[in-house]
Amino acid sequence: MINKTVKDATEAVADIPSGAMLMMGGFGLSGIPENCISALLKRDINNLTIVSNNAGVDDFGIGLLLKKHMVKKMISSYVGENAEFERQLLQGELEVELIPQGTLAERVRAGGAGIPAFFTPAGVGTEVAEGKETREFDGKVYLMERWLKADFSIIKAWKGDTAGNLIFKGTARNFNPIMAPAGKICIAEVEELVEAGGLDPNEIHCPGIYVQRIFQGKDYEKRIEQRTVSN
Amino acid sequence: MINKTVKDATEAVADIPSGAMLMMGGFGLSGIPENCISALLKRDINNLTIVSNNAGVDDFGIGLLLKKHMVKKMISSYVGENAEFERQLLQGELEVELIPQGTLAERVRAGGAGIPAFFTPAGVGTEVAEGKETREFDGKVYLMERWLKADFSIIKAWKGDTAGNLIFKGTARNFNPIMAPAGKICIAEVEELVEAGGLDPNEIHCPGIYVQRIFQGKDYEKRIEQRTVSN
Amino acid sequence: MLTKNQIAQRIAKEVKNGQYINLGIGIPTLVANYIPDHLEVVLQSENGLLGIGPFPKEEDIDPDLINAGKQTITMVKGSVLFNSAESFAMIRGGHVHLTILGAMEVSEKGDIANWKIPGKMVKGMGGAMDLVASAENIIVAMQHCSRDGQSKLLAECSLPITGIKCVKKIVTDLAVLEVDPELGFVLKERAPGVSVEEIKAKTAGKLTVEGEVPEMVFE
Amino acid sequence: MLTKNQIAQRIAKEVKNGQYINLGIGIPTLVANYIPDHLEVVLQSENGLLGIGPFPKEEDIDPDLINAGKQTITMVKGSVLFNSAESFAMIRGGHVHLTILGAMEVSEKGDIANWKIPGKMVKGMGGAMDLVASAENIIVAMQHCSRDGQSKLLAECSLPITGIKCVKKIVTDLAVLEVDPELGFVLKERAPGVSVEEIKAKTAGKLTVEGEVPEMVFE
Repeated sequence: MINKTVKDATEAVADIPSGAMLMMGGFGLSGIPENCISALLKRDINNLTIVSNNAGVDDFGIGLLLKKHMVKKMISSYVGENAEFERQLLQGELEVELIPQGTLAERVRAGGAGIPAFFTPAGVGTEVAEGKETREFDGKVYLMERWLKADFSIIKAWKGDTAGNLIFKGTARNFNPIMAPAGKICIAEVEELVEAGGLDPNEIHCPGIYVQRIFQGKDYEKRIEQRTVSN
Repeated sequence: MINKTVKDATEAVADIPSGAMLMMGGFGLSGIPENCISALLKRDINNLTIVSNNAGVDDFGIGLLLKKHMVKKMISSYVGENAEFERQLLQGELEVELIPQGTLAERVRAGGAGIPAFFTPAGVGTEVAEGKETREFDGKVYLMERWLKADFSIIKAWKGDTAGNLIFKGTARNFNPIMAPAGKICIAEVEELVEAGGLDPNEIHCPGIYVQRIFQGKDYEKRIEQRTVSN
Repeated sequence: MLTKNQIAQRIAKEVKNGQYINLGIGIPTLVANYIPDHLEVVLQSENGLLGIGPFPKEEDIDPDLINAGKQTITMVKGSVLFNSAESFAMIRGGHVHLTILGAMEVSEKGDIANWKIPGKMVKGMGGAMDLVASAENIIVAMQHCSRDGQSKLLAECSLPITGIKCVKKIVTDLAVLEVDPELGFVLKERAPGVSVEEIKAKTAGKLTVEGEVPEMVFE
Repeated sequence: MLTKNQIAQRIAKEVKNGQYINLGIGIPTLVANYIPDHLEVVLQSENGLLGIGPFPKEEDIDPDLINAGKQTITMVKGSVLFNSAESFAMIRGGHVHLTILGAMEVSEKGDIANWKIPGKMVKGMGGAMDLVASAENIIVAMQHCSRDGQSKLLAECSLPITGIKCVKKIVTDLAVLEVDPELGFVLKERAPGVSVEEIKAKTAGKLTVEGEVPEMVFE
């Protein structure tokens, strides 16, 4: 079986150039590639375009890349609470493109699946539809949306094997498996890396064919945004 | 949790009317809904349109429905070795629509996912493209294909729970999970039915939201088409 | 006038057995507290879970298990996890029966505005545009008027809209209204102690009142 | 002239380390037997498996584990199972690097015909149209001529085509040829004992011969 293992996050992100288009998995701070973000912070690159459902918080996740002015443009569905993000946006230092979450997910899926365009009802009649082709099918109006691809997709899984097969945990799955095939190079960091054959072929969420580099990450903080408990 | 259990195949298929559009899971004879096919054979209905990758063999699978003249039209990618199928086709008793396998899978997926149309490169320049819109994206030509939906999708899984969540085994997965959401009513037969909570939420291949009826099947024959062994 | 909890309580009466439901952030989240125990329903979280359970006990908190509002949650028996494309395939494909969400404005045609205020920082629409374009039944929970007394039930939305002709029913602090393509807002129930006249005065869009309008009843 | 096994053996030389490969039914299936052990490649079965292993021993036969030719198979370490939509997402998305399949006819532009003969029962294209429209590299295994001696390498396909301008290389019982948009069939190697003249005579489409054409070497 093809071995996709690299040593660590530093090696995994070493060749990402300035101006690259990146996809990064995660929903809020859940399931984000913490090790790769740390390694990217040590690289002297900028003008990145990042496709990610959210933009992290001021001092964690993608927020750290924003603070270092490494990001030119964010493509997201919800950019939430992030004061530095807001400051850069208002100052014109940062571009943001907001996309309905389901359209974002489907555009990413289409990018990986070789579907250059598809139709969705989301956003019809809204400013999201501006400049887009609309079309009626069976009496309902839809927008045509294009695929979304990236130079690198950077994702985080729970378990992985050396062949690149991945299993996620809980809702940390989110955008991670669908971003894998949409990047020319997919970098996967995992909490636990096993030999090929160590995962049940029937329980894998993301086939290794989509993953070019894999490594076992460390020191996961897994910060919680809204700690809510019941009594 | 919502309980989707019905008693058996007879109850599950009792209200399928003549002229219905059915999707049936399986690849060759692997992963076909054997119990539902048997129950359908006892119903006095005809003029069915069946979407299925293959058409069974003369004396098993969908071939049995063909033999009883219950089928008006097959929508498939490969209809294989089936003498009765060929006879009916040549006699004009049966219609057949052949669709590239990947286009079939994606049209079914689109039907379940609320995507009325999408673009694919498969079939460009061939007779499959006749009458279809073509369009160039990024220098490559694609065909527009429409979603495919059914009145009933009839599928077979390995394990299921009363909430309709399904797990498949081996390559018997094939079209089964993607047909579930494409049918207005999805009937799932399973080898082993457990209570809701009896399956790991992280290991489910088909979410129960797509399944309206589920029952534990029996007496699976699982006939093999090409028994090949190594020494 | 209804409290936020009473709005949630009234909306809970719209829930039917066997439904898959997506609850938005704010008042809609409170609806879960009022769904009667005898109804079997499943709550969807668009970040990838069917079968949202209660908030966890302190010792059961799992950072890998959150809802769309990024709150730590639990699962119920029969839950299932999936990716974001599958989640919105579920929504777009019409498999989620009922969406309950908040709004800044609703028009008499059923248009909804709830994602953007010009001049203010725009945070994004999240999954709202997908939800309102897809669900067969959409109920809005909102205040009838803004803080400065302006009606939020309008002839046309003044804010950028989230979706067109999608809202079926509205529960405000003053009333329950249905949206009809011909009749506009159709008054179905009044909050206890609120008169039809007050609702008329506070509804800027076309309002239709047919016969006696009953007061809401809370058990 | 090459045997079917020799055609497969020659095609196996085109395989590169780290490739994901889809092998069609017939001669292409035989290619698996000749891939050198030091190359790590993964074979895809479009019915939902990456990592096809050898045929099972009698006692290990599992009816729930078959390849696209409906033969019972096994898995290798690191295999993964998936549904049909995912399988063709993989193919269409260009993740499968190499497709090897049979053909009835190939044109000098790289068009391929391999699914339908007018007047005969049509069995269907299966996954062939998706495969030829998607893979970055497509190699055809075929006989140079039909049984009655007609060339199958033509200016234009006479049979209904499976895909256009997609075949990159052809290995026949007589020769190895590349397809070039300008030069047509470019002769790269001759089967042992087969002359350039014979190949010229048996190739109906445009054939380009540049310099000395080496004989194939089999270890």
